Amino acid sequence: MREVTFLEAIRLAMWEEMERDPNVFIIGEDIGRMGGAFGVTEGFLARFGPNRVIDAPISETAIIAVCVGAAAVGKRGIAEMQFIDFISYAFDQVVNVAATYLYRSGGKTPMPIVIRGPSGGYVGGSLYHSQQYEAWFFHVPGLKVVQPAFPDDAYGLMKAAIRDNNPVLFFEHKYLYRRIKGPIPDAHEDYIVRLGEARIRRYGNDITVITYGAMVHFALEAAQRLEREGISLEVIDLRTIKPLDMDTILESVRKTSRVLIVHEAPKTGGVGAEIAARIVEQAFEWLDAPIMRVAAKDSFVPFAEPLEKFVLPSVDDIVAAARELAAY
Amino acid sequence: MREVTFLEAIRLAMWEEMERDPNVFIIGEDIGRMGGAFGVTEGFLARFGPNRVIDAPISETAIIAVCVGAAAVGKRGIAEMQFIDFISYAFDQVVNVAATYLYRSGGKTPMPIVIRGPSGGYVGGSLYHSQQYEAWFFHVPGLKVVQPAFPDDAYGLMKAAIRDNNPVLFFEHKYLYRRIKGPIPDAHEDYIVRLGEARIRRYGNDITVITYGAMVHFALEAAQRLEREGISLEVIDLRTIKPLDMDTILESVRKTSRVLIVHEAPKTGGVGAEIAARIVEQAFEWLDAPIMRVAAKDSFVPFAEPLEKFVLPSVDDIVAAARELAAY
Amino acid sequence: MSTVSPLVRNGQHVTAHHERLTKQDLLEIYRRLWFARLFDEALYDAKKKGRLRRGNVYSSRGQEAIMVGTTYPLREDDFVSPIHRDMPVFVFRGMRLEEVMCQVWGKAEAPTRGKDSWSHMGDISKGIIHSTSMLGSTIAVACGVLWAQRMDGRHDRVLVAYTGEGATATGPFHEGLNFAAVHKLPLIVVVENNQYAYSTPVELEVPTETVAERALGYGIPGYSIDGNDVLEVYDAMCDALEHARAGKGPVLIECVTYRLLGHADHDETRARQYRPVAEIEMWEKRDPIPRFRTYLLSTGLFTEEELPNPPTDIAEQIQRAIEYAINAPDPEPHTALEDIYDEHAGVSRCVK
Amino acid sequence: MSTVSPLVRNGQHVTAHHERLTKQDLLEIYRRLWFARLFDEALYDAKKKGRLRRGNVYSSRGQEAIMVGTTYPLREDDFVSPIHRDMPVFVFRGMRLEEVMCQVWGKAEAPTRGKDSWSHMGDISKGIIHSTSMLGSTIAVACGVLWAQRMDGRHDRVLVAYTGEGATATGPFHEGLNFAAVHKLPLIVVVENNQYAYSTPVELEVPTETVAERALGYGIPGYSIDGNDVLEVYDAMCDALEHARAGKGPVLIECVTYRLLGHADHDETRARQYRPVAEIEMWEKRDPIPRFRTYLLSTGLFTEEELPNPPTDIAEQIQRAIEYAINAPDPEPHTALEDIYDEHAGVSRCVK
Ligand SMILES: Cc1ncc(C[n+]2csc(CCOP(=O)(O)OP(=O)(O)O)c2C)c(N)n1
Ligand SMILES: Cc1ncc(C[n+]2csc(CCOP(=O)(O)OP(=O)(O)O)c2C)c(N)n1
Ligand SMILES: [Mg+2]
Ligand SMILES: [Mg+2]
Repeated sequence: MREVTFLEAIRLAMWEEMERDPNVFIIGEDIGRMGGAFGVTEGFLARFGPNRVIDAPISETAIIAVCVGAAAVGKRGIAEMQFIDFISYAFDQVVNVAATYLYRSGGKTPMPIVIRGPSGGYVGGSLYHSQQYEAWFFHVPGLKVVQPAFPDDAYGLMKAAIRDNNPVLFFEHKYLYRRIKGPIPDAHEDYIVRLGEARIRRYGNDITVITYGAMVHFALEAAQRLEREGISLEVIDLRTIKPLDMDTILESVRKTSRVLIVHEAPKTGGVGAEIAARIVEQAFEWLDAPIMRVAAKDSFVPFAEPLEKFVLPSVDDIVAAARELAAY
Repeated sequence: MREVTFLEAIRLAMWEEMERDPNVFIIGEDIGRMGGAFGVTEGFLARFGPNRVIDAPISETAIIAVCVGAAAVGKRGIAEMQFIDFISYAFDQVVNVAATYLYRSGGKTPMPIVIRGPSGGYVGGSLYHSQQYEAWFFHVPGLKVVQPAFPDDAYGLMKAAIRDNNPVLFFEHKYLYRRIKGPIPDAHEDYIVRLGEARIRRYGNDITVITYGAMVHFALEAAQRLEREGISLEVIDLRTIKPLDMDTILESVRKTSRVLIVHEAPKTGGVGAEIAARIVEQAFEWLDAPIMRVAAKDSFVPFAEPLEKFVLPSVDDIVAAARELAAY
Repeated sequence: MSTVSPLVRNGQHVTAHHERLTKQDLLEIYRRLWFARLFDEALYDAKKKGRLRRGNVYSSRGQEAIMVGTTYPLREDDFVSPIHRDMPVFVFRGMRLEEVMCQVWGKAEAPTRGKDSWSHMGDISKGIIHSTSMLGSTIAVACGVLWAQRMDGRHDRVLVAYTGEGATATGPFHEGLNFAAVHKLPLIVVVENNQYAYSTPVELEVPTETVAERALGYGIPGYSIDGNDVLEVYDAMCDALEHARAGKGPVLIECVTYRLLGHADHDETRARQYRPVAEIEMWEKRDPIPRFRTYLLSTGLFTEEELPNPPTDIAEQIQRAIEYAINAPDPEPHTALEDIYDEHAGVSRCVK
Repeated sequence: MSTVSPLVRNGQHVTAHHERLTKQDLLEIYRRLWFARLFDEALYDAKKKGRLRRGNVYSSRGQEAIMVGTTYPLREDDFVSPIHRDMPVFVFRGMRLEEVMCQVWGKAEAPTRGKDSWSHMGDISKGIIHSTSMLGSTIAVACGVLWAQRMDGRHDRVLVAYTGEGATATGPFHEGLNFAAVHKLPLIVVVENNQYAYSTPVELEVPTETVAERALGYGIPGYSIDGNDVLEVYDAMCDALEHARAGKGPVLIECVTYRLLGHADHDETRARQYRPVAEIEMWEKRDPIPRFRTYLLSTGLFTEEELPNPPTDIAEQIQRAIEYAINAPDPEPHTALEDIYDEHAGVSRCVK
């Protein structure tokens, strides 16, 4: 076991996979000589050389297209978006080129690509350095979407994503990068976390809280607070958002009959909507109360602290919603 | 009253608005000398001249950016995507530039833009000429999203969209262009259909069907078939998807207690998920059955007829779902 | 036949590589020109007769010399990425005519299994890279294919990416070519400048006098050549291949030509309205096939009989493939949901 | 001071427009250079002292001559679109220093009402177009601003769009400049080539020897000039303005300069690792401010006292604005949800 930060867990996973498999390469802006804006790829250029660590021009479309073309002929590219927000410049490559390639090739040409980058708010990043638009990709067939909350999952999911034969969007919440520390397995253990499996991070009986990313930490804090009030939360960390682990969700809902979904993205049209819709479809009879959602207000993420706080969900919001649900 | 096709209704709305307001202009590929791939802008270049009818290069980003820049200084651009699918090339301009401009300007700089184009399947258009990804924009604050089903709505909504001070995405289902005919008001009536208001296209008692676009016609056909079986559908045509008219939806749900949502986009993460989630949030006690969704299977739209038929929703699918719901 | 050099339409000569072509080569080139022409005609005919009911036919009539001249000097291990107007390239690069026709008819045994249409196919084992509808994208994707070669130390494999002149206005074209130029990737961009993007004339897409001038912005060689002269295309291509294989980076070749028919089969009437009929007629006189035939006869190496006009066996071969495709089975409906994900990952051991 | 012409670093002279500048003008230019420098220093200082707690400071230290030289010859009714490293331009174009500082501190009376940060502001009434973070985008947006002028018959209003050399690799840069060139819009693209995009050297962004060569791909004039020489910048800008106002289309001016500090305030240590310290020191010697001062003194028109070094009143003025901003009220939380939609539509009559 190694005790590492969230960031270091991601770094090590990529490093070890690049050691293991010479077909893996990374590409992005400033990832080589500087080691990335957040330092996630520090040391990679020196170790793996410029053929496998590409300091790309400011060309998000080309960055992802390079991964697409290379994947078509058997390589495994990891593309860093300096901030995940900039994926808007490469949107077509993600949804229309990478996502569809296997389909268009009649199943012959898999697309192993990882698209990763820092996401999320709470750091004063303003509109274009705070985005959390996983719902766009959640809606598109052919893609997988991952967002870990703890170092061990970040480590195991990154390894699984690199070995996966499909394009995986890997959202790394920048708020967690250096704030969260935890143990990860040693390199020789060859540990991975399979994509598509949620994990219950806290067991409870009254309310099922379904969440992912930084919100897992908020939910756990809320659960701790509510424990004192005698409200017991079960916290499901989805880890993988697409494919969605409905089995784990439904099992928990059957037990609690009350559901609270928490995400950081704007509420309308977020991933929480689909989770709610599926629970209603598949477990209507088990529900004792309306499904509630705590999410960002339908707004951009503003800059000034009082504004950002107002828009993004808080531990207080989760606590309040859970109380309401418990009282229903 | 004039009896026109769906396409002609859109054409006339734009024409009359351009007659009314010299600040309105249109831009897109082949919209001038050719009058557009589908002929929606036929005659515009001759009438309004090249300063207001711009035959743009194959540059979707520039096309929408021209509307953004022009809107910032008081013009009202209408951008045609030759197929709405190509909006993936201009995604950043839509979600990060146009949608946010008012916000970033502290409320001082409105963004009157209409982004329109043919959408949807059922015509063998394959992956890139069949898309129906309104959910992407539904999730983004600052945007409005419209998809009419009938000529009168297409006409009135287009006029409202052009006069609206916000970026409006206007999805025109190509399957309806020449297949659907109907009356629209005369030009002098200055008729508009306010954005954000749904319309009940058929009253019924047993099941509320919530839908939009081409699916409205499917739902009406299903309703007719089911009438013979004694199942009475109320068909709500959303017309505007964002903002969503929850009042009309809830009023109907209160009456029927059974909800079927129908859309053509892939089911997972579609607009239907949000509608279902909101109904559960706001009208849980009224529901007598799970909310059901009929949508495209989670796939791209394939080319071959048997494949396309398998993926896209059909009248039969709606009938089957409604029967199941009625029997619940 | 005259050849021209970078950015000069009537300037210096590039090497006349075509002089080393054998009689056999010239005959094969002649047959390929006809293959492209007859392929097109057969599909137009099928569409008109209602035998092909779905999809559009994007004609390459008039542009055959480009496809033939650019593919002829390629090595078997080179890559190509054809787009909508380059269907014959799939066959020149080794795909079977039957599978191409099955693709057009959306049949189960098509390379895309009926999932996508027309030119959106490929075959990685033959170095053919798939395109999407979104124009310009392949130029960027090409960089990845070539980067993979660099990783494997295969610096000599070239990728030929086709594009219309209109698509050079797209962002992905720029990002791709810029990346290739920065990294000196062996990318050859063949711009099929047929003067129009759908209805839009090249002056509204490209601000320079020639499309080749775009190359100057990337510091790479740009040729502007007669795209209706198959040997000039061949010569420019040989030059470009030498440059690219030598590790000197990308090359842009603008082949000036003309789309003799509409943008696609549905566009025939309009295409004679948005374009002057006199212009179309002028370009019909520059048809690359009779032109090449006249040239071959003028060399004295060929008899009239050696140059059948058209070679009937080709038309028959195409027709057989069409019948094959028409009679081939449709895909099973449920297969629509196959190939969305590939779950054969290279996971060695798995601990949760 | 020497001026250079399209694509030639040491070539022909352009008109020495600066010769018509009065002593008053030269003094004002001198003060503006200092304003930019002191603005930067004050914010760095505030950040270091913890008085500015949110957001990044993107320094323009060393690049002041570009902002001053390009804005000085503008007319009041021209447009600009500054980006992250161009904060002083907002003030040169008429925004009050207090509102700019309120923007930096995210205060209620900031132009964005605290909603966005740093340079993402504008003021349409002053012809200042807002940017987003996504680089390259403003070049495309500029086309719309200028198209609106064309609709109004105002062909003489120019838009100056700033960009780093790195951002010229983006798709939107290409689509925008291509559109402007096709339509001969009066767009002047000022490329602040400070040699690095964050840590990435220009050779990895731009394949040509000069960034100005990108202009050739659009058939427009491209200047590559000494961006640390304010009068050379001024001269090139005057030339470009004449060209653009005459309806001849866009111009690209590459101003060669250097970012003396890190990419932003958090980057100071790393920026001395990914760049050779000797290189930084060399560019410190080319600092545009002492250089201009030496020149002014050499003309014999100025005494030492007339050229205070630095002018202390400017620093005080900046400091006052900072204090103003720090003491200004924060935005009310609920205002976060204002300005997402504008419901003041121009609807004349409404029938459902
Ligand atoms: C990004 C994008 N925008 C629009 C289209 C629609 N479209 C298909 S072909 C075409 C014209 C292409 O012109 P050009 O690149 O010159 O190629 P040509 O058809 O003339 O061979 C257009 C606009 C598209 N396929 N992709
Ligand atoms: C589309 C996009 N990709 C990445 C970034 C992150 N980023 C911010 S500044 C910067 C470097 C910009 O370099 P350059 O254009 O040369 O301007 P400079 O900062 O040197 O003035 C990068 C990569 C961004 N803002 N936008
Ligand atoms: Mg063309
Ligand atoms: Mg720079």
